[in-house]
Amino acid sequence: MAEEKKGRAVATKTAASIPKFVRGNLAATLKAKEEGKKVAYAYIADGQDEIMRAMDIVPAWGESFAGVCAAKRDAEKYLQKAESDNFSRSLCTYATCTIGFDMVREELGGGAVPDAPWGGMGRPDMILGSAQLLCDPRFKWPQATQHYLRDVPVFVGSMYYPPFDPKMDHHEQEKFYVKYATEELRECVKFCEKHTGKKMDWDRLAQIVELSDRTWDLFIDTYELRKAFPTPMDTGDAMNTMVPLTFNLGTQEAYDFYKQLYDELQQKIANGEGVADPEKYRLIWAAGLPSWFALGDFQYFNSKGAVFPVEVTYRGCEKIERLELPKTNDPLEHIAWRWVRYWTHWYDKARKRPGSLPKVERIIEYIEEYKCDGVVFHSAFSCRSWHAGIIHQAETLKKVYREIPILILEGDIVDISSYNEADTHNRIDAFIEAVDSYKKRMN
Amino acid sequence: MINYFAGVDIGSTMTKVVIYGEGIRAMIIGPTGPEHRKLANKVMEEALIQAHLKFEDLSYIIATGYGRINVPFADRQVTEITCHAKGLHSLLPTVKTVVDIGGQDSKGIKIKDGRVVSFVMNDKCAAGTGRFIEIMADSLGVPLNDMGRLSLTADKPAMISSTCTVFAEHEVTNQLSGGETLPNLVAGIHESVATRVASLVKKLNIEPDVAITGGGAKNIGLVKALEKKLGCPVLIPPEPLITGALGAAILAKEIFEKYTKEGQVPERSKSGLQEAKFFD
Amino acid sequence: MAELRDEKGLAKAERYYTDYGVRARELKAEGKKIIGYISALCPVEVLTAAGVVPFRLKGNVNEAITKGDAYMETIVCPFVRSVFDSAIKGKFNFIDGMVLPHQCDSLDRTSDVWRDYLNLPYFHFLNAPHVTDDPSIEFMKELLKLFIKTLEEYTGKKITDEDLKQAIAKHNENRRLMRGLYELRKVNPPLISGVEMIKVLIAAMGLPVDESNKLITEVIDEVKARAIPSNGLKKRIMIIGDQIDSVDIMDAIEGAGAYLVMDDISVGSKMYWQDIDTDKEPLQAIAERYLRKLKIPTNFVDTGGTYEDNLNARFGHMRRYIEEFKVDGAILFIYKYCDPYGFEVPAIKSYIESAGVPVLYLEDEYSTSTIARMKTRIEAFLEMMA
Amino acid sequence: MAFFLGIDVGSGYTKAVVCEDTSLRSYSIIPSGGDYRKAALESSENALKKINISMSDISNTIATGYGAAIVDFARQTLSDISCHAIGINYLFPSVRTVIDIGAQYSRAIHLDSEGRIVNFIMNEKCAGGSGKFLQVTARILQMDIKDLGRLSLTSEKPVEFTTACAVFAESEAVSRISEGALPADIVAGIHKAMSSKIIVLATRVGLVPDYAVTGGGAKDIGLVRAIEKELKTNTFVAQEPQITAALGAAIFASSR
Ligand SMILES: Nc1ncnc2c1ncn2[C@@H]1O[C@H](COP(=O)(O)OP(=O)(O)O)[C@@H](O)[C@H]1O
Ligand SMILES: Nc1ncnc2c1ncn2[C@@H]1O[C@H](COP(=O)(O)OP(=O)(O)O)[C@@H](O)[C@H]1O
Ligand code: SF4
Ligand code: SF4
Ligand code: SF4
Repeated sequence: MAEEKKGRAVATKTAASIPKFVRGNLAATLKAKEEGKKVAYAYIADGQDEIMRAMDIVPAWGESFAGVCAAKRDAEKYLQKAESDNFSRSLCTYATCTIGFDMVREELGGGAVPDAPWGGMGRPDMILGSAQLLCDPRFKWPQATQHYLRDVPVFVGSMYYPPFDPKMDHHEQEKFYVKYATEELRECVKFCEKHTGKKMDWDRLAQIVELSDRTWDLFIDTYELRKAFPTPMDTGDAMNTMVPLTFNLGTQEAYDFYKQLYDELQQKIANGEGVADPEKYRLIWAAGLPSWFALGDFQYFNSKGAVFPVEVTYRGCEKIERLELPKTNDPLEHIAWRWVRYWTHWYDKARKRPGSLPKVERIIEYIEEYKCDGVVFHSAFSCRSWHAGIIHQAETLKKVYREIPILILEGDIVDISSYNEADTHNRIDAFIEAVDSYKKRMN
Repeated sequence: MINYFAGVDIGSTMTKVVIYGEGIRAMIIGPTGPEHRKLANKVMEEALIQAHLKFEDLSYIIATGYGRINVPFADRQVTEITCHAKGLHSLLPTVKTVVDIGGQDSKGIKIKDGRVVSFVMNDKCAAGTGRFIEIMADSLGVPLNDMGRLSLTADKPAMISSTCTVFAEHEVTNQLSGGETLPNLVAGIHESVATRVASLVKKLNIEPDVAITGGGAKNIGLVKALEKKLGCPVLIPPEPLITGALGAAILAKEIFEKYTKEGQVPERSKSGLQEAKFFD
Repeated sequence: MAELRDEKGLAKAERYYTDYGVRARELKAEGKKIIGYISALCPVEVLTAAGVVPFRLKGNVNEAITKGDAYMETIVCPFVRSVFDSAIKGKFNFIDGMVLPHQCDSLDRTSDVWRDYLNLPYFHFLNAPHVTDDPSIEFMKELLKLFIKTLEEYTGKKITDEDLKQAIAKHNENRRLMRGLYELRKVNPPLISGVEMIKVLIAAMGLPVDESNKLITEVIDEVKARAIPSNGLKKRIMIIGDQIDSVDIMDAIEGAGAYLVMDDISVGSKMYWQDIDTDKEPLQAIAERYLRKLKIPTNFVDTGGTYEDNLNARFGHMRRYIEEFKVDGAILFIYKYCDPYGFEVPAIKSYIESAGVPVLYLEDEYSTSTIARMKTRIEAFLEMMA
Repeated sequence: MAFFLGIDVGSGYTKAVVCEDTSLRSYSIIPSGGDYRKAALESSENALKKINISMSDISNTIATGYGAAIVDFARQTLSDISCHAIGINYLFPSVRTVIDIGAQYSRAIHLDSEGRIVNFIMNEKCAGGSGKFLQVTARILQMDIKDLGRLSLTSEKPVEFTTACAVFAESEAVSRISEGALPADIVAGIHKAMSSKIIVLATRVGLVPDYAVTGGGAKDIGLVRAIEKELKTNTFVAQEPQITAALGAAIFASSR
């Protein structure tokens, strides 16, 4: 079944170096043993990146590995393996794919798995989960993994942000949310100290946090270059270029990567180089993880003259100054504030527009700033976290903003079994026609 | 004196009756009509004729299958899962995993010493069932009987991307007009069903020997495709359609004998073989 | 309704079950505020202390989800979709407000949908944590304070510590009584059937706590008066899952020839097994009960010890039920698209099986449309155990 | 004076429409079968023959629908969503929501006052609730599909269907019949089940009146009434609703 689909040809040179990053991350988990380092199963956007980096813990990202399996169209064997022990197909397929892989690796004695995509992941020494945001699998998945890796200790921390309520001021609440998140991060440090036998070097942590802040800023500066006409890079590439921010936060490599990307985009803008020729329609990818096995669909959009100068997905950061973070000398408290504000800094805006939602405000702002003519959502059936509530976002957008064309594609992140290319292309065709008539109407 | 027992399997597509004395005395297979009860009578009558017996000669009758509650003359109802396991075990005692592909559902059953230890059933979707193949055969104009043979001559099974039976039907006819060969399409159809069935039964930790029963086992192309997907050889009982009915009959015998051993008489159904009335 | 006034115990429960919400509607007419809630994670004590009527929302397994699907994705668990569908169709038009605790993604990610489309005068999303360590308890207390504040603003009435203590006492009494009723399932055959039991459970969750206490007391008296039956021959089954709140599946189990003697479901024992400590400060005690004592898969438990220890901490109560209620087989019934329960299936299954009790795992819709297939599986399971 | 041809190759039926400038002159509907190209040719020829013209008289041809890509004699293809929009706007300019019930797909399209698409939505991976149900029902009841609608209107107690699968609806209907359910109640039950699925789509594009029902399903008066009941308002249905997209294609052809 491992019929390898040709990955999407990336538009930028810098994005072409991403496979190296991903391979490097996987290889690091396999090499860690030799280097005397500990490997931790980790989950993105849990706020624990810098802690791991500061303690030389090598993160092993199931979300990345499962994405690789999906992109190589080689996930089915692991999904089936998990299913053979009664994990339902409706559960997060990042999780079930990775658990299936864990099961296979355990059967082989815990070492390397010969036919695993890109060598697979190394056996972890610990699992660092996180409860509440962003999703249930972030704490149920570690627990479920322990069923197969019984000796591996599990930590589950907790990172919360205040829920949006149009009638309630969230600023009051932020304080106790941050306090809680800080304490939970401290628990994480304690757990890591216990299982690595090392003490946290707090100065080093502070430096790494500072580096991440700069990476956040640089990332946004780089991505905002995409406002140019024609846009020098679209979401098809962004699904690759998100890797350093998402999986390598707190490393110099990540920072350098965006520096390089920044330079390249500037160059392309100077040359007037775009993604589609000519660029006829600008779309926003307004929510949803992509179907990793069908990234080629972005090219299909491009072939119709449609580009995505902006996406919400994997834009997991913001310019630090826009977050107005309170001063603190505690790097953990800083992470906590940064994390909470990342979510809540849209709230005041959303409250000002009756009936709106923070997620919708964000989409509106991007539509305006990146001059978009249409909105695409992807609804992946196995992940409720990002994909339940999309209908409501779309409805709200239409209600509080304007009747802009919206396409909701349905699929999955890893499970290819319900994907149909012809069908998807048909839908895209019809949507582009709708965008076309919208543009005519707006002029 | 020999005691005779009957098993009646009212499937979604086929109705099967087996009469069992010392060995199989009769087996009849007929299509399931909407009026289960009437049909059960008819098939039973035929079976009695074949066995040269009268209804009164039957000591105990078990009904199974999807329409099992619609057999008024049966003395007991037992699910097809138990009956398939029982029937199969009597025919192929080494089998530990049974795949049953019927008209409306597919199942995987694990057995140990002739008893069910675990099982899985498919969802309420026609994909991955015998019905899928029937519909495809119909729209390709290939007799169901020929599907298996035809697919064995395929050089490269066609890829059928729709799971939905309705969508797949169109996909198949399109591919046919697009020049895809009939054998490749039929093989593709079998692969599609085999993939679904395999992922269903893989939920049970498959242990050899593996056997296939139900109407799907009549289709050699499907069996081959399934072997490929499961990665192991699959045994086929001599008449796979009757496995459930046979299991029911054997179970009837066992129950009857258990009672008589304890000096008791099992309770029997009061309804004779008269035709049931529907629209009064 | 004069002719109904004499109705007692099971008959009353039957009516409250069949016409779910009938009593809440009457109370509403009397001027009471009715606050709907979802999940066993909602601290009903706080609602009682606020002087409003807590009313647990349920879906309708007999009705296809139609209207709700226009607002909510089908990747949300079918139970939540069904409740929302009922709500948007106006089946709960007597509720004044709603509390949605953060149990799982299906609830969390749809909280805006509930708030914006039902448009109730009162709506609160209780952002309960999943982790249960000390900082989490402190955090939960902050959330409870916020919850209380919103209720006070809504009702215009202060909630004092004394109010909370009284409410705690009443709900502890409610739990004690219900456990007493469960006791009557221990004999063989049980004095009360699983079908009757679920009706009582549903009826009870739609009543103010005092009325619920009275109802349970009546049922206990009625059931206790039944003749002690002769020795039962059927298998004794326990059902495990989240909100299984209709008789249909219970009926399917008992109809297939088994006794349903115990449950670990969120309208059943999960609600009634753990009391709130009365010797602690009320908020602390409430936080501890809902985070640490409540046995739901969204409360993360890790003992820091071995995996076996963790399993005992998570599922040990089920083994105790198996012993106390002499359970022969367990049915694990999980709704599709439910991550919290779904990820536990292998662990629960092997844990229970290692106690020598077979487990039937069913993953299905929240709908009677699949009941025939369920029955076949349940019957086969019983045949398997025979 | 010029002739324009619009061809809608649907998954169930192929429809050809000939317009003289922007007036409808003739049309033809034939089952698509397996060979879309053949169906497109045949239906076009049928339609041309009716008004005694030939392919060479056609100034422009636009193909649409599921099999549009195979129609090599068309100058251009346009998605059936757009064609429906054009067709409906031509027929009923006040319509803002189009509900199209085809053989496999149902969709809802929201139009602006100039008939341009604002948004659309269609059923995804499962044919549950599609026009296929009607075909299945007609076959089981051994009736002509044309007569389902009227029969349905006589029902007093529609059967509740428990399956959403277009394939198993057949066996469910069969067993309901054997339990004594009246054919009228079966059909009405199918209509009810379909309409509640369709309303979800319509709600999601916004429920803006006026409404039109198109596609082959719109020929079924029982289904249309069931939809109207859910919408609580009347809908526009063209005399021949099945050709809406083909008509739209022909009109579009005339504008090029
Ligand atoms: N001769 C045959 N060749 C191929 N397939 C067959 C044959 N006979 C029956 N089948 C298949 O078997 C199915 C019926 O199998 P059966 O086990 O009787 O199902 P059920 O018990 O649901 O009626 C039909 O759907 C058909 O696909
Ligand atoms: N005379 C009729 N009465 C009722 N329904 C009909 C009639 N003719 C066709 N249909 C329905 O219309 C469907 C086909 O509609 P159509 O719009 O042509 O679909 P498609 O474009 O997908 O081929 C059929 O599946 C059938 O359900
Ligand atoms: S956010 Fe979604 S995809 Fe990611 S781990 Fe959670 S459920 Fe899985
Ligand atoms: S069944 Fe699962 S997903 Fe649904 S409400 Fe309960 S915990 Fe949440
Ligand atoms: S996908 Fe197709 S076969 Fe499956 S339930 Fe839906 S209509 Fe039936």
